[in-house]
Amino acid sequence: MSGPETETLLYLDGVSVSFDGFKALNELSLIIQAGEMRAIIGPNGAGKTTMMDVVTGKTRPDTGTIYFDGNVDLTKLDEASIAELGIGRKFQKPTVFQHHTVWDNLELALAGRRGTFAALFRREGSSERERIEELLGIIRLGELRDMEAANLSHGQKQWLEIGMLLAQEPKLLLVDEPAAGMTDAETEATADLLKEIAKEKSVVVVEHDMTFVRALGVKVTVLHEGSVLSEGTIDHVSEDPRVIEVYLGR
Amino acid sequence: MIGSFIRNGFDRSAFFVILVLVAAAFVVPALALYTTPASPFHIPGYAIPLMGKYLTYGLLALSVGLIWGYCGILSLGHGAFFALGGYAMGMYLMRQIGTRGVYGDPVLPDFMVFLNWDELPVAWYGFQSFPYAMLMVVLAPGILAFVFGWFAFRSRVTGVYLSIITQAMTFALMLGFFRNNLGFGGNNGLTDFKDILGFNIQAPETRAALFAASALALALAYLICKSIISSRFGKVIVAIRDAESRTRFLGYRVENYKLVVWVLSACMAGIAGALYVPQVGIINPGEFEPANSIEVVIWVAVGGRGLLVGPIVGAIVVNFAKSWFTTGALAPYWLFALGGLFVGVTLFLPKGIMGTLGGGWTALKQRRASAAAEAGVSVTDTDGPDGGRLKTEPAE
Amino acid sequence: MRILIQVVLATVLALAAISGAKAQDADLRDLINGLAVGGYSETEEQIAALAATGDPAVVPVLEALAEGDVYARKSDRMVFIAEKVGSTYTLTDPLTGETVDEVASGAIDKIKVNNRLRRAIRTALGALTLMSPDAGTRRAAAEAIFQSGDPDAIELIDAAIEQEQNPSIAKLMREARAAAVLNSDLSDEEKVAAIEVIKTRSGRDSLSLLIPLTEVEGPVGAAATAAVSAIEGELAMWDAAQNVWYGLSLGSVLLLAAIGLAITFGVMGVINMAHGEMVMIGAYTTFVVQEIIRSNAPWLFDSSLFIAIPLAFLVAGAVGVAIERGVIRFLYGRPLETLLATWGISLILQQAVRTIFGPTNQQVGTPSWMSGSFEIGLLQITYNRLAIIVFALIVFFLLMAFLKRTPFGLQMRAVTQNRQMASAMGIRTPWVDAMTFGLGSGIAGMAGVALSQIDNVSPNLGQSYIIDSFMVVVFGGVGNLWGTLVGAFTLGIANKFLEPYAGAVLGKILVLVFIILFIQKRPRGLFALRGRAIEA
Amino acid sequence: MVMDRGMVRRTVLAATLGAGVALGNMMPAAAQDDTIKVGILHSLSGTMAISETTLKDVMLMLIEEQNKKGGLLGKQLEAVVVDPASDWPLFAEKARELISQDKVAVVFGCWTSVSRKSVLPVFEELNSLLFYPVQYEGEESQRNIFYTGAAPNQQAIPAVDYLMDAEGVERWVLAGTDYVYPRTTNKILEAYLKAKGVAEEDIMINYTPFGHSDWQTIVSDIKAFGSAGKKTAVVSTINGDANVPFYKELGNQGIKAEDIPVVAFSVGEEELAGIDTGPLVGHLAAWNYFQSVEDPANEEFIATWKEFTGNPDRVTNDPMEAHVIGFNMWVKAVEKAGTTDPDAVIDAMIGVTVPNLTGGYSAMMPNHHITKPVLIGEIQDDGQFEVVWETPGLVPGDEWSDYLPDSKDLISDWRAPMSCGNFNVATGKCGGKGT
Repeated sequence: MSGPETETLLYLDGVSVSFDGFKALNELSLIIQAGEMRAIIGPNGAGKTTMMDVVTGKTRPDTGTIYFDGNVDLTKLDEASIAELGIGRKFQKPTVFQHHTVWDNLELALAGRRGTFAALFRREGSSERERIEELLGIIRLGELRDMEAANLSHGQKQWLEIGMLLAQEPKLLLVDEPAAGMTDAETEATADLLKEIAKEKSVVVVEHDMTFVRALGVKVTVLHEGSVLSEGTIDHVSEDPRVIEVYLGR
Repeated sequence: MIGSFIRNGFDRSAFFVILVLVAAAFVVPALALYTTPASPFHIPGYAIPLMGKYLTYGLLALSVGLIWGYCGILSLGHGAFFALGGYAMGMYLMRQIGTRGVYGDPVLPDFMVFLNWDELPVAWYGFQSFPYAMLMVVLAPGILAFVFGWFAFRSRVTGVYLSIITQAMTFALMLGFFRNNLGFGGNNGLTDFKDILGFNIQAPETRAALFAASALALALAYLICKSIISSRFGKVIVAIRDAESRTRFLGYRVENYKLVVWVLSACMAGIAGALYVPQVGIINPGEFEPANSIEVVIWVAVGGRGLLVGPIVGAIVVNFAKSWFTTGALAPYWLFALGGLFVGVTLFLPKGIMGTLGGGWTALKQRRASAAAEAGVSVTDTDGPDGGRLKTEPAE
Repeated sequence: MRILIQVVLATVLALAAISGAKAQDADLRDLINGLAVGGYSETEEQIAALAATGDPAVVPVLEALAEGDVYARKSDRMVFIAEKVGSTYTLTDPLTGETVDEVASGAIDKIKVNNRLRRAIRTALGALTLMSPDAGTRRAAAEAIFQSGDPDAIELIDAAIEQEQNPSIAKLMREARAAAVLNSDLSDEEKVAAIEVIKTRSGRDSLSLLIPLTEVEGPVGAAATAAVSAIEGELAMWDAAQNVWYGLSLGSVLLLAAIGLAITFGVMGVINMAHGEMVMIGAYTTFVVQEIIRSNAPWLFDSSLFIAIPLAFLVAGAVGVAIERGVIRFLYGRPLETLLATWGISLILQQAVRTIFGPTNQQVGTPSWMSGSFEIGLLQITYNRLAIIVFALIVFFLLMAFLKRTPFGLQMRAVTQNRQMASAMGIRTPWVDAMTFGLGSGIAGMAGVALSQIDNVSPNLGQSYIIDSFMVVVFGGVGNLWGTLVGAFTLGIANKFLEPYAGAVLGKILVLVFIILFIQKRPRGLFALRGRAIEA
Repeated sequence: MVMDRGMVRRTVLAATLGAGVALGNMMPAAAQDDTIKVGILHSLSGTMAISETTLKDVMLMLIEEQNKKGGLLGKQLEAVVVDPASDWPLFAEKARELISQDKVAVVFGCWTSVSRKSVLPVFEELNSLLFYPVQYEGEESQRNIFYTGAAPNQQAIPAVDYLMDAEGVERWVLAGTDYVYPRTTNKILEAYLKAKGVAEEDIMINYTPFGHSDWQTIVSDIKAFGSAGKKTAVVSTINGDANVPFYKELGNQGIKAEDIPVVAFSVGEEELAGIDTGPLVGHLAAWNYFQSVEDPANEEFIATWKEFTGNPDRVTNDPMEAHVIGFNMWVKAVEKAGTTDPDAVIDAMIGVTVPNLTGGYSAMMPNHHITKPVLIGEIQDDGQFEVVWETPGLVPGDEWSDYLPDSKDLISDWRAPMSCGNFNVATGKCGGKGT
């Protein structure tokens, strides 16, 4: 097997996962280039979330290889190590720390040492504060910095989670349905935010909302039954008869 | 570094709690020793070990409150750590008896003579030394907790499963300690202590000193817990409690954090056990009973688990009620009362006594704030659908 | 031969002429009255004398004596069989069976028997009843002689074997004869032949006959040694089977205790610490049912458990529904808090039972069909354990069928899988919750009926099963009934195989440690439901 | 006034601690002068409630009866009941409370050895009296404690003698729960049996945990052990709860008393009340009292008991008799001393003799143990025992067993001038085996 190319950031080859006989991923192969933004769509059960699980180390693939940033084998690492390598993940359901303030949420996500000893005795420095201020500006939550995350609206939580992702300073962001439950205006703003982020980082967006995907205007991969069904621009895939049959046509 | 760590946690509420405990450590013994029974401030001698016992239970409850309230680990086996600390202290006290046992053997405790043992088991070596025994008070529960936690957290055993295997752990230890062959006195445990550090364990002064030590230990433990939860470490463990996998995806090694706080909590429980034993005068395998560990959890729930002071208050209130209820005509109704308390607290006071009291004040404060907001002072952004909603109750 | 002649003579005489029998009766009456003279050893001599008459007429009085129903009238030292009727005793003549008197308890003295006398009576009855027309009695007689190995009985047995039609009883009689031969002073050849007979019988009681002979010099000792090692080899093989059986039996107890919990905890997610008390309530229901039957309808006693099973289900189920409606429904989604509340409930239920029924054990009787045992080869199977295994499996499979095949089962699974969806589809989720909890509790109640047969019926009954139940459910995998089944039997058998080597306590500790380690390997149990992306 | 959260916490904490301080003031303070208080320290909840609740009831009855007779020293007796809830440290706490706070003159209580061990230092420190009514392992004699239950020589050894002589037993299974009473009793018995010429391989010792409920393996082991051609018996020191499943298993596996008799030291009428005794007829128990003993004093006691409890089915048992004896002895000693002062009563106790319920007299000896008859009873199908043998005279309780190497030289005598609980006759000194 030849090694992945140098500009490739994420490389999945022949990845399969099954749960109790159900094949969630079936020989999935996928390549994300450095600096690329990719949208992934597919009907329920197509394997979108499982794909994120195997990349972030939550689920171990039964077979197949996953390389990140050259030759780091992700299948051998756990979530924390993968996160430290620079892969950030946003869940489908916004997952923020409910009982921490917006500020603390960002502070916890901030890149830096993660050891227990450091966490016990280190205090935040001025550069960290500046970075949090900056992030608060990006996700427009500056006014709510001292509010407990539990009290945020759904959209605000989505944003906060994206902010936390940014705070991690990852090379690759995996974003699961960022526009779910948002108003049109919020959806639009989210698309803009993601595009802004994609200027510096690679982003993989899983989404159902076609308007949103169209707004992103990036290469689209359609998953079906755990493998790639079609790939290309949004217009290309929406004309693919197989895609229409399994997904769009319904 | 340590200084800033402590300063971090030393806020006003911590100051008051510590003040009360430190004051109690000096005032209560003084009232017991230097006032006459006629004085209205007199504290009778028998009340001192009783209150000392409550404080050690408070320390045990604090250790459970730290991991349950702040890290979401519900241990149904913390009694095991408490008992191990107690046994370490008990073994020291047994060795101090010397020739004053009924058989007068200078080395072997009575129960060993009784069972015709010829020499001291290896596990008992060194316990004649107080520093060694105190080291074991912390190490025995600490090492058990480390080994147990190392496996359990690495394997990501969480929630109910973790609770059940902690229960299995303490149950297995109980069965083990009941065995006379293990060499820790079997069912009778260790008792009939005479001296501690050369002082008669029954003397009022010794009792007063033990009480003071319990109060100070509790104050110190409270301060350490308070500092931990105020540090970034504390924020991480709360984050683990609320969204474990999110924390992991942020790059935190959840198992290490859990392990640190778990071992620390076990050591605290061990110290509580060590202070408990000389004050009640006996340690036996009954302390390992799963029911005891569950009761500790209930003290925490009664007091309020989202706050550090909650478990302490819960332990004192429940045990005071127990002492009061199990005397006289009310004795047969104690279990009804205790059972009713558990049901009532979970149904009507899910935040416990302190959480509810504190919540009341927070709500009041927020109402004042909202009144201020209506008067024209913007306190929150009201963009989102519920972004500006003021919670009338604090989230857990 | 003397005894045989006497037996024949007595029978002939008894049949021939009543007047003739009268004279015999007078002698017998004296012998029977002699039972009341002196202490145990005098009574024992008198029993031997009665047996020596060979007269079947003495059988009733000996049987009554073994039961402790024989009394001496103080006024004239005449001995009667007495039965307590109300506050007085009805005296029956031991030979004629006629009721002769009714006296207060102060007017008679009981003829006390101890184990030694009971053994003597058993041997005497064995000799007297070898020719009984009833096959069961003959079998018991042969067994009694085998146990006593009384050499005086050899001639009697020889006569009985000749007449015996039933081959299995005849075999038993030959074995009894062999046992008697071994205790006699017959020739070595006879004894070696007898050893062969006993060797084929095998089993523990054969060993106890042969082991003392292994120290004898000569051919008898050699034959006995060979037979002993053959039997021991066979026993060792059966030991493994015995351990499996004990394990299955313990497993069935664990299964019964855990199966209700598999519903309330496994399916509903309620950490139900009051589960053990549901078992206890079932056991107390059995007790109450038996009390009512004892005082009102004693003939129903053998069916008492069948009456108790549905009642226990209903009573415990109703308590379960009340708990769910009163407490647990407010706590869904907070599993760890259900632990606290149900622990409180368990304390209240324990103390309530203690207040109502008292703190002491209550007596739950065993119906006659559940008493005793039978043997498969050398494996002894007791009826009550067998009944519990069968009952546990029936409950398990009925429950499976109920969940899979009935509309309620479907609704229940729907609610546990997706509450909102089920609710949206018109399922009354609160009703389903209450019924599910009631079902789990009711099954625990039925378990209580079975456990009342082997354990204490006391307020603490439930406490002793709660931890084991949780271990079984967690080990098997929460939410999976098959896991509970496999878990229960695995732990039961593991425990029983460890017990002979490690002892009961260490065995149990090892099993607990095994569970702790197993959970590390498979954090969600043996039959874990693996799901896609279960978010934390 | 605005209070912040911290202040609330502080207030509550202070209030709670204050409540603890106020503990003493909430309870009735000093003893009233017109009554004499009697403390009752028996578990009313938890695992031991099953045995101990009855003893609380019998004490209440005795106190009521005594008051009907005009009380003691012209005062009425007043019972103070506490519930130590089967929790051993709580026993010590409650004992302290009874003595210091309620100022009781005497305490009747405890069942398990560990509860006695737990309260022992308290009685010593506060110098009060405890009457302990349960058969126990011996190896103890304390100035403040009066042992009215049997010492091992008043139960175990006569039982073994009976089995040897009357039943011809040659092979012995010593089965017990793993705690100090069975361990000690079995050690004494082992030494005794060996002294009687029983070989090592004819003794099997087995220990099980508390509440052991699955007896299949052990019962079949007993059967196997009993099939060696020698008459075999089981000496059971199995405790409380574990007995019911043990006997049920014996019945089911068809072990009859005629073949392998079981003699138990912890199974009395109360325990049998939970078992169908049909299959158990002939198994034995050794006690110092049985309900079935025909004696006017016993019949009167049983009648009073049934009337007091309002339940004609309530049984009586050996520890109840021990309390009757202990209570009567205490009453007599107080009358003799003319005061309830502990030192005076402790001195007056020795030599006090009262009738027991089996037709004889029991006397308090200088070692604080009493003289008792030993009865062997066989289980009957009505749940009662029938006495099949009894010692010809009274057996004095021997606290330091003659069969244990470390205690055979020890004696105790609480009379002046010796006043020692562990006097070594070999060294002539008080204080154990010495060095």
